Amino acid sequence: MLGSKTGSKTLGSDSKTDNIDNIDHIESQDQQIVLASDGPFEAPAQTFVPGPYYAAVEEVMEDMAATEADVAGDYADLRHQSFPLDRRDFLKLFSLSALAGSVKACVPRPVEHMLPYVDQPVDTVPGIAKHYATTCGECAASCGVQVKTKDGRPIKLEGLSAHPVNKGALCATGQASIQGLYHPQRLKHPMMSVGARVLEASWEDIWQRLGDACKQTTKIGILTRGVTGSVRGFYKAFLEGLGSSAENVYFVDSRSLYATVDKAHHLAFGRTGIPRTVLSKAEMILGVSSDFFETGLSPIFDSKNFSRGIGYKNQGGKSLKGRFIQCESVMSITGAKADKRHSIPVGSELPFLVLILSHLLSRSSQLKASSSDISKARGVLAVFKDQLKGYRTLFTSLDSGYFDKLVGELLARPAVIMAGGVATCTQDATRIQLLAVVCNVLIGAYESILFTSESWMLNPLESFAKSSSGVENSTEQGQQQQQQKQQEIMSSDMMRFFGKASELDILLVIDCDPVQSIPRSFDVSGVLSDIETVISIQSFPRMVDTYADYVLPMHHYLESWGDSEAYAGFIGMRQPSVRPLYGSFQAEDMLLWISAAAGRSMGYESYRVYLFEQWKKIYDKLNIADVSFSLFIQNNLRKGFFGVPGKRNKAALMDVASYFSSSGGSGSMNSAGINSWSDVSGGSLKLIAPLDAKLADGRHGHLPILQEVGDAMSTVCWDSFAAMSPYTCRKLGVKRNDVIRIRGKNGGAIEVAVFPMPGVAHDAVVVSQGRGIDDERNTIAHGVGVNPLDVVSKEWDPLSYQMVTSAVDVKVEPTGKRYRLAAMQKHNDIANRSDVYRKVGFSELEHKIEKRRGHTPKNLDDVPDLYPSLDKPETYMHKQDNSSKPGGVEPRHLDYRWGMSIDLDRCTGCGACMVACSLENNVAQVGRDQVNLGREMFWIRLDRYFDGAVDEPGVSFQPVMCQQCNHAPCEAVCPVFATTHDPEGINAMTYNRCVGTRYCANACPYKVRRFNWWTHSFGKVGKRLQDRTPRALNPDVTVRTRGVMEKCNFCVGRIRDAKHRLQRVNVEKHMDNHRIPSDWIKTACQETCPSDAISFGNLKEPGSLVTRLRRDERAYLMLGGDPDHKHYGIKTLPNVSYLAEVVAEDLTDGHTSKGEPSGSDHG
Amino acid sequence: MQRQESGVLALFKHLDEFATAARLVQNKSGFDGHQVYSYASYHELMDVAESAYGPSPVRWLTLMGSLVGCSVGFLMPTLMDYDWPLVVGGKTAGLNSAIPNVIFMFELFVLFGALATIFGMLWFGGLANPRARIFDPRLTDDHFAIYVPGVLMDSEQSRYLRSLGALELKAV
Amino acid sequence: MNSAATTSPASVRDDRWKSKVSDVNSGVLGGVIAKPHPSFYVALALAAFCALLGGVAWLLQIIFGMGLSGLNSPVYWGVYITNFVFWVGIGHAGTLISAILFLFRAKWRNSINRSAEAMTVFAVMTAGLFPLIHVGRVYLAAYWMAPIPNTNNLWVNFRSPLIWDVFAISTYLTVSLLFWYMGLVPDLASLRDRSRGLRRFVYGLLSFGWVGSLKQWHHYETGYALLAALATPLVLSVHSIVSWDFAMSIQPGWHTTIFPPYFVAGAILSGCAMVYTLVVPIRKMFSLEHFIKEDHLEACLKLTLLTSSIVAYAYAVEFFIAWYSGAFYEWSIFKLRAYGPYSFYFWVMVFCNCVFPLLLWSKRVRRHMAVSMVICVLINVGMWFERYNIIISSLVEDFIPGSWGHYQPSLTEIAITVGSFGWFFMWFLIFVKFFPFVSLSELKLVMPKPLKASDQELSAQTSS
Amino acid sequence: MVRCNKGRSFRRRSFFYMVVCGFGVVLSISSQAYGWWMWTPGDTVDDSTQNTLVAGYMPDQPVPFSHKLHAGDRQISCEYCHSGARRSASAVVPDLATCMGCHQVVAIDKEPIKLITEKYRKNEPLQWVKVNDLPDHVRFSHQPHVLAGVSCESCHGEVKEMEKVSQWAPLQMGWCIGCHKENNASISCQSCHY
Repeated sequence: MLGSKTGSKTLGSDSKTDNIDNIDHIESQDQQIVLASDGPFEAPAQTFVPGPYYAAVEEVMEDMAATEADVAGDYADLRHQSFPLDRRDFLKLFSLSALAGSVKACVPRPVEHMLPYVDQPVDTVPGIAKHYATTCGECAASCGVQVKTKDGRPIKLEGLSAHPVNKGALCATGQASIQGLYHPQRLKHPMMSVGARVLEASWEDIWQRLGDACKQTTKIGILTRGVTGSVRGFYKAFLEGLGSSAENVYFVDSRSLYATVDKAHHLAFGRTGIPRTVLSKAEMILGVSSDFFETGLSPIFDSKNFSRGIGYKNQGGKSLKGRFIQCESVMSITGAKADKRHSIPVGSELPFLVLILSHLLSRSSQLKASSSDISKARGVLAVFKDQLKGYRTLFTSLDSGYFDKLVGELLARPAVIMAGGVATCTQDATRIQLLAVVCNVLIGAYESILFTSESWMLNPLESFAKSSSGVENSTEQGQQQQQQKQQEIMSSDMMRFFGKASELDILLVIDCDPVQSIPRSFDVSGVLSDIETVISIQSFPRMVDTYADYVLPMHHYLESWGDSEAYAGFIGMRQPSVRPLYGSFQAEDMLLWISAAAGRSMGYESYRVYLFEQWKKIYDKLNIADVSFSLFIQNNLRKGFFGVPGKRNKAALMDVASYFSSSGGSGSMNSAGINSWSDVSGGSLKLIAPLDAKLADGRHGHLPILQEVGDAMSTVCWDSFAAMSPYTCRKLGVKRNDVIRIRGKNGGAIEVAVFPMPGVAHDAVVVSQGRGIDDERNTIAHGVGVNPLDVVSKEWDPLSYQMVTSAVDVKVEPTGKRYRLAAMQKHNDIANRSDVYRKVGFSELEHKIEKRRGHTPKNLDDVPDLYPSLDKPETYMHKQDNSSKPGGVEPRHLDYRWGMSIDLDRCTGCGACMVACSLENNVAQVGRDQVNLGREMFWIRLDRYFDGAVDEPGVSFQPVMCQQCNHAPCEAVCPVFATTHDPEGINAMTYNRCVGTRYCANACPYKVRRFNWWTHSFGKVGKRLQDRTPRALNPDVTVRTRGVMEKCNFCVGRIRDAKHRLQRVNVEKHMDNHRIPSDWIKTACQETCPSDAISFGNLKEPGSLVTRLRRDERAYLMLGGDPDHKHYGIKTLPNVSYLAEVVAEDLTDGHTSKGEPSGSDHG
Repeated sequence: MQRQESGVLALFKHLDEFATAARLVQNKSGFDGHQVYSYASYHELMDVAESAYGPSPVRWLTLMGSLVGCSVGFLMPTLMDYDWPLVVGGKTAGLNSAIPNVIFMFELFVLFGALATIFGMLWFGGLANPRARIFDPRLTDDHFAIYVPGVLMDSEQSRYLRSLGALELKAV
Repeated sequence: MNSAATTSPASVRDDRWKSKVSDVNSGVLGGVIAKPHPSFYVALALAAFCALLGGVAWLLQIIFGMGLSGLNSPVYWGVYITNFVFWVGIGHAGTLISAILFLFRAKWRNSINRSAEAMTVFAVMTAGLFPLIHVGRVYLAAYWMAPIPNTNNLWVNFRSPLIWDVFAISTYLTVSLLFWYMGLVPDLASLRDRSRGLRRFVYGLLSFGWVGSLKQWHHYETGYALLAALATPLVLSVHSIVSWDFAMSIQPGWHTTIFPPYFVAGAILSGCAMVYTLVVPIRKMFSLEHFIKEDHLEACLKLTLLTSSIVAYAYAVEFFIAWYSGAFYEWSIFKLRAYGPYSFYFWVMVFCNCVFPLLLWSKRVRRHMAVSMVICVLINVGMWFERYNIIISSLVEDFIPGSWGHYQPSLTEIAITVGSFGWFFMWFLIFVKFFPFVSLSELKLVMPKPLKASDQELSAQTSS
Repeated sequence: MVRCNKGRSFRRRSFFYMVVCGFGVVLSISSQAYGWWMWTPGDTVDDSTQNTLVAGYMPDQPVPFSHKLHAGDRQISCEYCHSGARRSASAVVPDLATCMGCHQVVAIDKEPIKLITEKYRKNEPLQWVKVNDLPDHVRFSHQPHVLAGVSCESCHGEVKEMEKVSQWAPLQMGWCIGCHKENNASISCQSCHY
């Protein structure tokens, strides 16, 4: 067994004491990552073949077809909510089926079948999970994913712990992507529109027709989202093979940050490439509307590094804490995490950076840049010398002394300025980046934090029009010469698409939805209608399908081969981990067949062959003689990645002042572009339409868990909302849930309910993208919210030619209507409750640590107890007999007490834990109506509290799951022992014993128990189709029926698996280990946490990380009072402890709370 | 059908006369096996009953039942707890958590006591008798009566009863 | 025998009796239960309809799930538990009136104790339904919440207040049922003797063959007194245990030591008010004015007034302690109760339970049946809202602000609540129709004794 | 004093009390039956209830496989075919290839063997009927039991002597718990339910 071999290795690592800071080493090394067998995956599977081994035949039956009819009328009005049964349901009750269902309980035993393999693969044991390494396909960050499959079905995704990008973590979207695999509404058949009708077609017919079409023309183009890796070359080869040009590949993506940052660096250094940002090396971050935690370039990478660099740490008794100051006009979770967050007017990022630049240059002696760089920076500043004064007036709360202090901080320690994000997609987007580049050069960030010359990030939006060969040719040669030429051919694919695409005869739209993600004013549909043949290759129905002549189902990324090259020279490999579920094909294979049908075969049997050829090239470059290519590939497929880091010379700053000259769309650069307070009261606001942190531009809208997790700041789920400053709301006379109408200059209007969001700039109205999908085939997203892009006019950023979605002038007017937003959290402030969420001042903490030094460390468990026998064996053992056979039986209970520690200083509120937990534990998504009633089912919830001034609030996130109290108030009250205390400290919930008195949930002071108000049907969430079929569920966790309580159980299934593994190791190695090494078990939330905020382990193991964190000076128990002063709160003695957030007190503070902003027309 | 003993039923209407009569016939010869009937438990009559039957043994049954209930109320939770000693809310099983047993002791004390009382009342009252003889419907309305078995209408006993104030004599 | 006793002051009070012992059976039973006023049938039909409505709602809830209620997180208990506590509380007055007042030999009890006992039985029966309505899996609850052997080899959790409840409520239901039925036995014999045919057979069966022999009365009286003695502590224990459902959890607003006496007082208050509410109309419907006299009803109102003031005191003490203890969470809840989003219910509760009953200090009000009736109905409303207030306002906003919520009863819950009233009244009205509404044998005891002397006196009066 | 016919009234009354007691007995037995027969609730994943988890369930299988012949007479060890028992939750029903390992040469002329040979050629799995079926809320794993030395027979009975396999143990929770208590194995609820 593979497991046992590696198991013994990890046993040894047990003795290694972990440092808090090298959490990197706590990685599960025992993944049975097995090479995907090549055979079956490429075989076209016309019909779904049941997986190899199922406990019941029902598990593989497609029972969704019956329910699809029920979906038509979708969106229930809330007025019926008090009686959540509509007429149809009511009639259903009296139908025979309901009656049959109610008496079904009395029918005799159902016959269950077993389907063994015909020929069981050698490395497969039914019931034991197999893991595949692959690369996430949801965004260009390309995190490594470990797919846990059981009986041939992927059941859970985890981050690859050895992967350098995500280091074991995965974001909410990555976690949720497995729901996309099983989604019942995935495209299953090729469709073809003949006249006005859409027909199901046979594949042969499709190839025939497409081949014929391609024979007739060479004007063939591909529209796709931003990608890296071999597929770029493949697209090029495909088009060139058909006689078209590589320039007809259009990479269009809503994540335009790649393009703007790339462009800025191109302009600044004369070469493309996005710097790899290693925040762990920074001690000071100035964020200017940055959103690196949620929609940035590589959110997980940044979160991991942020928590190590900026997060509080105690190294050798010395406290360290970086600083993060953010100025932004939206309220992002990145801003929420900032030590100090300032709200600045919409579109004032550039002025802000100009002021930073001017203050930086005033300290020229301290600058960490060469004199030529400084002089170029002076050149930039010179452009703004007239406006400088006006800029200062924009920031009423930040005086020049503040800027000076800020700059002082930037220069005093390793610092970086993170600028721009989805909220700065203005006409200045690239200039902001460019200015940030200049500032970063001045503060020396390119020396230590931003890496452009080794393993830099590649731009997935890099146009083929720019450089002749996408990936390889990132070298310096020829860049200078080409620069002028590139300017002429308009470097943005986006702009080129609108300029030239209508000339095409055939357009393949692959895995993207321009209709949803590009503002209507750009008239994508017009462009698509002009093209004779539009082929939409999607894995999920997209709005673009309406305009397509052919809709071809493609694989989910978990079914595909592929690779990515997020960082230069670093190849993340993608391999299928499941036999295709529906009649879909790999998109690239389809291109191969199209070209073959057109008589111009590319010469590859499949894309996999092409891919292996590309990998072979890299292998050849590596020059490894003693490893054969097949072995090389096998080994690396297990790992999930390979490559040699790209390296190039450093480049010097070029003269960039000219790009700031006022010509060309620099209207918002002066203060006249900023809406004044009186404009605001007239309803003139600026719309910011950022990408949604979870749904992006709507690409992930069909994933119910992402819809359900909702927005972290507002906790609103399943809806769009307009976030506005409470003061602005007051000015406009609207309250929460009031519907406003937002009118754009282009004549479009949307109606959306208001959520007064503290911290949003006074002149901003923020509506996230990703909703308003008007496609009935996508029942999860259909009718959810509105698309703010409807009011966005056709505007470009004049440097990178990306569309403008921020700081759009709009008129806002109340409609008088009301609409109830489904917010999970009804209350926003902490109501002066000091032992719920704790913050501790940095110096106060140091003082406390100093005071404690030499004394016994903090002990949260030292609580007087009426029942001192709790820890004794006879309390739990039926008979007092511990002479168990060595190794023979399971490890003994009393060797464990499971505990968890949550570092509030690290939690960013990204919500990945909620998604991971829900998917691991088969937690149901309930839909908007039920959330509105307060019936969400999350086992781990994210409480969000605002504090401080309404216009510049502090925001705190607190993940709350079952605290696993040792004196659990919930246990004692259960009349039937459905919840009892496990000898290992876990509060065990036995679903099948539960009768649903709900007393435990009442008694729980943390309110973490969740009740199954309904049997959450397998195919639906509310009335929307969903993928809770048994095959999409985790087979290791019981699915709860209605009337049963459920809650977090510390992923006890994983604990049990580890125990069984230890037992196997003990038996096979004749050992007698009693304790599971702590790195064998990771809870789902812990494993996926991008900022390592959650630690889990055995509290009885003195050296374990969680034990030490429980004794940390910052540790406290929720509602646990102050044990140091013999005050024990409600004395529930949780096994979950929290680490207080550390507040850096010596922060530059130029701000005073001011209530209503100055310049108010109240005088 | 069981053999019904014939006898004489003397009906009274006034409590004072009847109470005296009941007391007088109590120890008088020739009235063996007589029964006294009333429609309500007047004190005067209860005093007669007290002297005739002595204190009711129902009390002892009640006590027994209650004591049994009390001990069951203690033993049941304790033994059941030890059968599978589960820890809930930091409270270990069995005697460690015996305080709530008081509740069961009390409740079962009352319950078993009440059941025993009812049982005793029925048992000693000869009740749950589906073939009880109903001499006269007025007996449960507003008439008292003394029934003397094995006596004829024109016997000495009848005359004696009439002398005690019986308003009506009936052969039954 | 002891004629001095019969001319005691009690007989002076008895002057008000216009009827004699011999009128009782014919007056109450008539031709086997007097023909009621037509309004009775209207009331019965209405009650049955409501019960049916509630039954359908419950069935729906069983089929579709608890989601049909308005319950949510954090308000896991709502109207159902409110109803449970309310009905258990209603049940209390019956036992109080029949058992405790029996031991205290309060004579006014004898005319209304039967109705109070019946009310107890039906109220507890209704209350007993609510835990079943309330649980998520009723089909398992009934089985697993009793300590009977099962395939899991797992017993119940004797440390759980809900199990205490199971024992307390089932004991209470059994004992009050026995007590009520025991009192019925002689009256059933009366009914048997007045009826013919099938009725006679059924009543005969139900009366256990009671003949009224002195021996039977002897054991009966002893047993009755013992049962009264056993039932007396139940009056205090049942609602104490129900209150521990709340007091034993650490929820602020619930975790209070005053709860047991506070709940018991509240229960008696609501029970007395309910007795009054029930007896007054039925007394009219069945023309029982001669037997249930105004004195008796007034005594009931006095008891109501007493318990109302106890309850008012409990409210005040609760608030005082919440403030005085310095318990932050507790005090927050209490502020919320009075001023928060659920304050309406709080003030309804205060006014109905503490303010309006003050009118009963006036004898004129007590004697004015319509006004008293309104007050009693208001007390019932107030007591229902007291439980609602205790349950909901403590749950909506407890420790962690992040999990605060709101609650609004759903139509299902309202239908089931209405249904419970229908269910209760339906049984009560059926009982009234088929069983004697006043205890015949006990009523006769408090009426003028049928003495020879008084009889002659009476005949002399009538002849003159 | 007061005469009463003790014998007769005693009989009458005892009849009444016997009826009452009989009613109580019937009630408790039927509640027991309710528990044993109707409700071993498994209404979890597929909403199906595993009502008749009683010993003796002996369904027909697609192939009349005789454990008596294989495990008894021929003495093939259990884990030869059920190879997962030692390392997986599932004991594993053997793949057809395992059957074919022998039956390419052994007894190839018999009807059932022809059937499985045919199936094997067509790459079709056999659809066995599950005999020992636990409710979906029980997370049973073979591995810890086998490794702790629990013999197969202690739960599956003398399969070696079964021509046609039937359920031997009641597989009720109480039965599991009894063994766990005896052997000092974990009786924490979470050992099997989560």
